Amino acid sequence: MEYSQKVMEEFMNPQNMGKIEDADGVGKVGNPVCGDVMWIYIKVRDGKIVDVKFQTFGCVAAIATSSMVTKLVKGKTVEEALEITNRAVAEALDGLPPIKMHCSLLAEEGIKAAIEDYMKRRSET
Amino acid sequence: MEYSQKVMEEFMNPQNMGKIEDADGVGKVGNPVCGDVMWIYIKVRDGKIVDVKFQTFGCVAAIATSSMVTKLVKGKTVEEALEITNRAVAEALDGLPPIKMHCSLLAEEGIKAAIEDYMKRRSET
Amino acid sequence: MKEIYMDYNATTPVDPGVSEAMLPYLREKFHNPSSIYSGAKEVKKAIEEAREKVARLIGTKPKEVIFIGGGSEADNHAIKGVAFALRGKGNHIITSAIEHHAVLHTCQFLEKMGFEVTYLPVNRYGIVEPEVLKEAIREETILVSIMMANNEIGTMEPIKELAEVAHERGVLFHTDAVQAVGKIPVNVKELGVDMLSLSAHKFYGPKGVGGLYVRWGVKIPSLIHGGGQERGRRAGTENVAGIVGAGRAAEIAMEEMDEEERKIRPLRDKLEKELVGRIPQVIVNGHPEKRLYNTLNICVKGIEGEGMLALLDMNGISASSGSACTSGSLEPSHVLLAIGLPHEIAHGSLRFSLGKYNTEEDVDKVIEVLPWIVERLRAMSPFWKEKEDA
Amino acid sequence: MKEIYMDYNATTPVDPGVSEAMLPYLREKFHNPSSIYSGAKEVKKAIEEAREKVARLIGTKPKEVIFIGGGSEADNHAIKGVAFALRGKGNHIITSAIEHHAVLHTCQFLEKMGFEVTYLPVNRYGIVEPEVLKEAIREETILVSIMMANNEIGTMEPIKELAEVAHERGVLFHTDAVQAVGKIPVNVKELGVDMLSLSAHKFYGPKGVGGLYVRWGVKIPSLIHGGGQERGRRAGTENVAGIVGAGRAAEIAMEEMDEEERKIRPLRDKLEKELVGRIPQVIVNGHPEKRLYNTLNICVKGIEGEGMLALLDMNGISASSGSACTSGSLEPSHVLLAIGLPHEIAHGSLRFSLGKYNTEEDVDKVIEVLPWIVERLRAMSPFWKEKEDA
Ligand SMILES: Cc1ncc(COP(=O)(O)O)c(C=O)c1O
Ligand SMILES: Cc1ncc(COP(=O)(O)O)c(C=O)c1O
Repeated sequence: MEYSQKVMEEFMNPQNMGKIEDADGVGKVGNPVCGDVMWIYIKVRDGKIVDVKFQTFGCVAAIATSSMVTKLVKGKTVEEALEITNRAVAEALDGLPPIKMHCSLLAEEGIKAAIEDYMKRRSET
Repeated sequence: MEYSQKVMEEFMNPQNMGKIEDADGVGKVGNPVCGDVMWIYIKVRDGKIVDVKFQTFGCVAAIATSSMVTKLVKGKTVEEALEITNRAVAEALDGLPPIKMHCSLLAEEGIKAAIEDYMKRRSET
Repeated sequence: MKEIYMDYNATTPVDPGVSEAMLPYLREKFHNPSSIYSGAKEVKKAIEEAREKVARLIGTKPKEVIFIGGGSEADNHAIKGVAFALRGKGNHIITSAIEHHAVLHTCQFLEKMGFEVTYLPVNRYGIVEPEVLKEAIREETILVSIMMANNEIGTMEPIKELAEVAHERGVLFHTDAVQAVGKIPVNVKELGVDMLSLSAHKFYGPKGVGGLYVRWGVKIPSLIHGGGQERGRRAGTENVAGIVGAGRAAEIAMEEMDEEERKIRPLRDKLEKELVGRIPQVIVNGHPEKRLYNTLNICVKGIEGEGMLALLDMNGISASSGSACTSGSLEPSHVLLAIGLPHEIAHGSLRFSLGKYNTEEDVDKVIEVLPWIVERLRAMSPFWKEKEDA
Repeated sequence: MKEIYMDYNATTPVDPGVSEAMLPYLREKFHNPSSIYSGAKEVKKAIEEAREKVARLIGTKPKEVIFIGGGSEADNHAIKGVAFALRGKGNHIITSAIEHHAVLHTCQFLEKMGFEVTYLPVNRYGIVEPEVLKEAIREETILVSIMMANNEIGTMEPIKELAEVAHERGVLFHTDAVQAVGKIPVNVKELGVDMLSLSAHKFYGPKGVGGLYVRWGVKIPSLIHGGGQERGRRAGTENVAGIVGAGRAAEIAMEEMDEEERKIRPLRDKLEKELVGRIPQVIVNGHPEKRLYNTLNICVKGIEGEGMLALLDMNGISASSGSACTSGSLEPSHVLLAIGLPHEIAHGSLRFSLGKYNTEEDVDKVIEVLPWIVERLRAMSPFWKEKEDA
């Protein structure tokens, strides 16, 4: 696997790793059968993502994209976060091998799912 | 081609090479299309082969067997010469590669043809 | 950082004796062995000597050994060869679900060509049971191909029994012995197989050179047509240096095999015992005894293989994984699935395969490093927390 | 006695730069390029660099080059690949009567499989005329395979024109350029071919490594199925040292090609002129101009080739012959028969193929020795005397 140095650095020193016990939204994407599962937790205050964490079962790319996407959305508004694409995640990592692009998609989907969950909970209360 | 040393020696120093102008019998065997032609000349006195020569177009084995067969029959009676087999020629050369055994057969046939020619001429006169 | 190489089932460095033997055949003794001048005869002789050595390693006569461009080519040659030779007789081929891709993909290609293929299941240890084979043989079966030792989990198949079952029904038997030859004693006559594949780079020989044993009397067409090399059974100017290297490697394997096993088995056993002892929730794959003495394949629950490999690599340790992520497909190892592991566990596999240059320090380093790696990755895993919570 | 090697069309010694480049990939850099640890990545990179070098040598992009186990395998892969891929479209293949056996025997195998093959005749110089090809193409034609330069007589075919003729009818075009690549400039894009075979050991690279150019978009199945190496187009652990050697050889060929031609052509020309001048009844085979600059093929009337070769060998000169007797068949070279020579003359052929290590002294030695050899053998020949008598 030819990973960029950025990917390897991110994998070695992942940020925002772990769980938020009292999260406002949780996104659970991926499938253990396929070898990639990402859980994204967000904490939202005044429409802003003030905290975000991930738990990931998956390859080097899955862990690196998890870390990167949490870094990218932290501090952003929910609307801004929704605009983050998988390409943006991959670019922030100096690219991904073609067969690993699905990991960046998972990261995008993870954030979206977490925000959706947050929206849903808010509309319910 | 894995030739025995004997074959190579015989090829390098062939005996009885050439033509007998006033031969008593000539045997012409082989086919230029197949790459092997042997002409054997004999001179017979009192039922004995007193001289024998060959002309050969062919490979190393063809030349070596030509030389060897002439050495084997020289001095022999016609009857003795007729008993020389291709195996005997091959053995005298310490063997031939399997795909070259036909050369020894040619040598046997060459002598036989020369003797036949001699017999025929004699019966005609 | 000194590399700790534990991927000998993937490939091996050539033995110094092998490279030494090869070198002259690149430069001075470069002649085409088919030529008739003196230089060429020497080269031809070197090939025949190498053939004798390889033949000796597998207990047969040189004329039953073909040199060929690697283990995969040997498998393709044997299987496609029988398929084409016997297609008038039948169109059914039997193999196992845990074969190397060189066998599996060849069979899949033949399926496209109209052949039927049965992929025999294996038990939880990866063993093909002779009864299962017996049931699968039909009137139209023309070939059974079962590997001798599995490359991922090391399980060794009961080849002698399986070959007997095939022969009772008059069916030819091929074995892919690429992982066995050079590591353990192999004797084609005792095994009773009709064809056997081997590959030099798995036993300290060069890459790109394989051997195929074809029992005298078995007539199969060439896979690569052309000149009359290898008695017309594998065309192409011979990879002379490679073949000479394979011969030398075979010779060295004969000499060192016992000693290697004596040295490597305890190292592998220590590695296994310590990793299982130190890391919770680890499964050892393959048969507990009928397993190559150098191979340890484990599944570490809750995490995926590639991350472990990457972190091992950063610690100078080279190992492998049947993980999907290292191969670019989403499916984990077909071998691990075939022995009944669920996908999510199969994704967490690691293979350590040891060789003659490993030391006890190497093993100790892995024992020291891997538990920490696993802990680190499990800390990120949603499944692991889940488990602890539960 | 120092050997005078004049059989460079048969094979070449590796250039010292090539063996030097190869060595590290036998021992230290032995890793399996498919693995994911650091050591393996370096090896992978070395393969890709070699691919770039080979691609550059034939004027194309690396992704269109497959490494493969030799020139014969490349020919088999291309021809069988197209046959299987397009068998739904048609079953007719066109080649020439003077191809290498790697092409001819592959075609004969395909005939047994139900394909029809046309073997185009050549003119007296060994040239396949584009008009003759045009006439032969049918609705069902799926492939034309014509060699770029003939190995025996050196004649160079009008590949660009022939490929155009094929393409006008929408037929794929393959060329066996094993004797051309490394000796003369080859540019697949200018030639317009769809596939091209090459072999490293013909240009100072190692034996057992070939290359196949497959134009992007041409989809043919693998000949050797298995792992995903070479983007799934040639399975099997890569012959890394061999591939690296092939790359280095390609690089050296690019650098030295012009100089080599400048050096070798005059030597070949001198050899030709002097032999023809000194030996009565000698025919030069192949095209007078459209011929590889290193190749001289002659027929010496009245005698057979093997004897000449044996006597040359005793004088330290290594050459070859299309003579039946060196190949074990009774038929002389199919190439010489195809250019219209009668059997008995074709049996008397000799090929001198020169290379970069030949000197003028080498040529002088042959010029000195061969007339004497011919005289000696003619003295024994029934045909020669016959001629003199007449
Ligand atoms: C024209 C031609 N094609 C194909 C080949 C086969 O190449 P290899 O010997 O590398 O298989 C050769 C040489 O042997 C050749 O001269
Ligand atoms: C069991 C088995 N069969 C076949 C092969 C293929 O051998 P090679 O890589 O030499 O083509 C391998 C190794 O890659 C193997 O482990």
